[in-house]
Amino acid sequence: MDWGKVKFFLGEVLRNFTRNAGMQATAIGTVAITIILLGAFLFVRATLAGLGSDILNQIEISVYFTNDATTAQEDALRSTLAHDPRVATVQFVPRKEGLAELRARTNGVIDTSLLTENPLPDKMRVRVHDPASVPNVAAKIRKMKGIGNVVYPQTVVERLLQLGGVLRRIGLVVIAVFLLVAGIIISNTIRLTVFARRREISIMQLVGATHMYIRAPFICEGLLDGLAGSLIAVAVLAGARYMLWPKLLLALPWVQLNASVVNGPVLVGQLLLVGGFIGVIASWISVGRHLRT
Amino acid sequence: MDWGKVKFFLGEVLRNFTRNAGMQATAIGTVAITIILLGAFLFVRATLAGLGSDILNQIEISVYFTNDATTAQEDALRSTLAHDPRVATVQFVPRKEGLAELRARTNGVIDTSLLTENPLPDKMRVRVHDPASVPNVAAKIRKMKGIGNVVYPQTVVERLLQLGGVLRRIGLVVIAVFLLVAGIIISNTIRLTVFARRREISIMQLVGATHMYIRAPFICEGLLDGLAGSLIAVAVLAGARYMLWPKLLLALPWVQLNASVVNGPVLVGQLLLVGGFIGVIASWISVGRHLRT
Amino acid sequence: MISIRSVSLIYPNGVRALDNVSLEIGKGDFVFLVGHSGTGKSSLLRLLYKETVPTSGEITVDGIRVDRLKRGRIPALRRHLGVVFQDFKLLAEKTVWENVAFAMQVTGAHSKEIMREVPRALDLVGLSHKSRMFPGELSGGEQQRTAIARALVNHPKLLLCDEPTGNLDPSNTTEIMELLLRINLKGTTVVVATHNQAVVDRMRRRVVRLEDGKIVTDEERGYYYLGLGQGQVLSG
Amino acid sequence: MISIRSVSLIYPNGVRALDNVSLEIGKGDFVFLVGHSGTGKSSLLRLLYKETVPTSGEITVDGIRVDRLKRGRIPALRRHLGVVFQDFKLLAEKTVWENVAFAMQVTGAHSKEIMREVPRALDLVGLSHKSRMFPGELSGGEQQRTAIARALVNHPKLLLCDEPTGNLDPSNTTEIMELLLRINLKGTTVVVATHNQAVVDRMRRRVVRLEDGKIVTDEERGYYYLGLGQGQVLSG
Ligand SMILES: Nc1ncnc2c1ncn2[C@@H]1O[C@H](COP(=O)(O)OP(=O)(O)OP(=O)(O)O)[C@@H](O)[C@H]1O
Ligand SMILES: Nc1ncnc2c1ncn2[C@@H]1O[C@H](COP(=O)(O)OP(=O)(O)OP(=O)(O)O)[C@@H](O)[C@H]1O
Ligand SMILES: [Mg+2]
Ligand SMILES: [Mg+2]
Repeated sequence: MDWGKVKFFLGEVLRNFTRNAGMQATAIGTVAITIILLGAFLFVRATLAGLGSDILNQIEISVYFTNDATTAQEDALRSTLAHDPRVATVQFVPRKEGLAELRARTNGVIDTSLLTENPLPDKMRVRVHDPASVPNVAAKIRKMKGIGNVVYPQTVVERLLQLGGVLRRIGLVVIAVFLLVAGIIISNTIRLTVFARRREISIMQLVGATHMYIRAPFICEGLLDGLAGSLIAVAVLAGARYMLWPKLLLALPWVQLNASVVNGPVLVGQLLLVGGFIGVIASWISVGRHLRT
Repeated sequence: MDWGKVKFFLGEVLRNFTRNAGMQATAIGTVAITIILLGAFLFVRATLAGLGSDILNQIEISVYFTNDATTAQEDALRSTLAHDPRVATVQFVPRKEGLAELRARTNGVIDTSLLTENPLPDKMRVRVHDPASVPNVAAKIRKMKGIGNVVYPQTVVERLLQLGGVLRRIGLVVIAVFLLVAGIIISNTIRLTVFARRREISIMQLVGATHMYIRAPFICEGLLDGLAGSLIAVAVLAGARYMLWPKLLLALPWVQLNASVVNGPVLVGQLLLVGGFIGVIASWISVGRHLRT
Repeated sequence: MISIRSVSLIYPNGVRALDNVSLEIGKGDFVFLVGHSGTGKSSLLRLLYKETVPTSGEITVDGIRVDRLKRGRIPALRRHLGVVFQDFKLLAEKTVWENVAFAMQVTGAHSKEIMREVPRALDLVGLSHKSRMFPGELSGGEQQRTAIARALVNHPKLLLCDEPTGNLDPSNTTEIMELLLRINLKGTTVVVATHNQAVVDRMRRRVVRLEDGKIVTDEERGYYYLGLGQGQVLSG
Repeated sequence: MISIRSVSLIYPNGVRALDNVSLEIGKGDFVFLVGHSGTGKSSLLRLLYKETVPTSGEITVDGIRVDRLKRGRIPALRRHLGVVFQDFKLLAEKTVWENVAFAMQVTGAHSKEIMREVPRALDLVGLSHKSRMFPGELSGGEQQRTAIARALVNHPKLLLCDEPTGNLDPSNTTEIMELLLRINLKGTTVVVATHNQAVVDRMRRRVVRLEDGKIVTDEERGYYYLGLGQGQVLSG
């Protein structure tokens, strides 16, 4: 092993990097900004997805028993649901409580003193893990004995599921577009930095340098540009996250914003990877362009 | 007027443009992509804002009369509301209909045959133009005679208004950030194209060209880069708009997506302006950097 | 025309290129600047069109205090000089014609004038047939002649030539030197930094000799080597 | 060493730079390439290290059919040649030392060897004291000598010099030509394209004369001008 060579190569990369400081700064800045956009978008998307599933998770199925339902039938339903892996929670609401609830819900508009008899049946509230299984669970309950009406906000569930699906698809497309955009912008930037040094490349060739030999420092440079840009981006995103998050929580206290939906280290890793990868690919291709002599 | 000079200047700009075709293509591509992002964001924002106000506009105030309210009192409310400019529509719901509605709403769970008497009062449904005025209108109604309960989804209104405010502020910040980002990316790109020709600039200076003389073609080039990029972006955005919009309407038929919230020509103008302006400024500054000899 | 008074030049890297140089060149003079490689000839010329500024001393060119000249006035100075740069400094993205025309355009010359003068200048250096080519498509000597044409085209009052014949064959060299002489006879001051012994010895003009950044001799009708004609050195 | 058989070269812009040229240069030869500006000297050299490819004809260098050489094999060819380019072609972002070292690094030389050979080459051209400077901080002649040092450092079997003394003063020129002679005596084949009449006439080596892309004469002990020593032309 010729350590002199290694030392030289690293020195070479570092020298190129510092001697073209202005150009490198421009490239790194562009990478950083692009990655910030990408990261911010991924973050917002994850947060919104978390928010959406929170809303959906609050959807419940109301199961009304017939007036002649037996306790055995009610217990049967309860145990069936307890064994159903899709079901999260089950809550029994006796008819009396139901009336109180109705009254409270209509804000005292219904004058219960006018009622000679309770018009409500017993009721069971069922929540499921995955909102998508609401219709199936409801259908299963309907088939059991002693069950009168099984109600859930059908259109709401359908629409939210539909909306979720559309948004998920749009989200994927936008991520793909964003990655593409980030890729194009970063690679354009690095291509221009290589272009600015096309004369150097052609001289190196004339002196007898192989394509690999010429490429190596440029590729390391691309990698450094990409990583440095991504690191800056990650720092800015992290800063924004810790500065703005509390403000957002304060502004919208009732929204169940869940920061943990975003896996920080993984996202950081992904962003660094994207930056470095694009840097390498871009310089590889751009140098190649100028090697065709 | 020396037309030869004008012809020469235009020829100069065109020649520079075509002789550095690869570099120009890179710059234009970057501008286009940045402007597409910006345009897409502005478009989505406008659409979401439209959607949000649609939802808010559907909020209604339920006014329940006392059981002993007179027809005169009911008419008084009606005429008061008719003269209130904030109010959009007023609908009277007699207690009988109210019961039918309640029954329908609870999906027949309430066994109305068990009711000896209708527990519901007469009701009036009020919609306003600006959701923000809901609380004030409600308070005004409460002060009138013969009114029992005035109900509106208070928390929903409050939260939506709050959310709208926060989103509007976030939107403004994001627009500012986006403009900045677009500006930085475009100007970085153009700066690099100028950097690639720093030797040319210094030679021009040595031959005795004034700063303005050197700048002029570069600035025109920046303008062309900016405008060409923006034009491509506008074309892509328009294409996407007419391709994707019907699909979205089909996927979410119940969402009141309103395309007209986006003023096409104005947006196109703004995007072209942004592109061209940044191109000019960026090349102005970048050339200046290399003129300091 | 040119008055240099106790000028010293120390480059940012610490190299002392000129050391207390004083030189007077009159209107219409023809002066050779000779000296070893790296002795400060190009640096001296560079001071005259303010590519570099002196560390100390005064420089006057055509009545203008160049060392004190404000940045905004530099283009005007340069437009009245013709400079043949040692490394040509041609614009790679312009053709030969455009490169020469450029020097006129910056002066705000009328396009008719440009159409007349550019072909004439190219003809003088024998490059009319290459006017549509780019510098990258020219031989070394052709590039050098393009640079000469560009310096001439404006009929400057002062012509600075830095090694203008380094890439030219002897017959071309003779033509170019005769061209410079003719221009000089019309009243243009000409300063030529050169290593071409044959040219200097044949023309017997004023020779300013630099050594290590100092002017060591200044002869009215000098040779390339101090007091010696070419033949003598060759036989020695 | 070099065998050129009926080679023609027409550039993309239509210029016929070489017209059915045939030339044999043996191992250890020392050859001057002379001719007017734009006559095809640089083009001929460029063919030998495959910067340009001939339109027709065969070129063999050191047993390698250069005209047929695959692109991937070109670096290996160039590493065994030393080339002094007419426009130097120095890497602006590397110091003098790094520029010279670069030519060794691309051959995969051990760093110890590099540390030994680079200073030696710089010393030969008299540039040891400028090794840490960048090309932009050098005088024209210093740049040229850097280019010469880079071409020498690998001890190439074939040395191609395109106008290697255009920016050097006579004493420097003599030194460099003596250096080339010494290298030649050690067995290196040397081809020098030059306009320097004094050098050619003094050294009396093989002179290949080009005119309009054709070889017109090829003399064993020639002068710069056909059959004439320098003095004769000067007096003529
Ligand atoms: N831009 C610069 N920065 C630093 N040092 C420089 C610069 N230009 C020239 N030098 C140094 O100044 C000295 C004089 O250089 P100059 O170019 O004036 O020499 P010259 O007489 O023109 O030589 P040549 O005949 O080789 O062209 C040299 O030692 C050179 O290395
Ligand atoms: N890359 C190129 N593209 C097109 N034409 C070229 C190119 N290089 C050289 N030429 C033309 O080919 C001819 C020969 O050029 P070449 O450089 O070989 O001349 P040369 O003998 O080296 O001249 P000089 O002594 O001036 O350097 C010239 O007419 C030149 O204009
Ligand atoms: Mg010089
Ligand atoms: Mg040549």
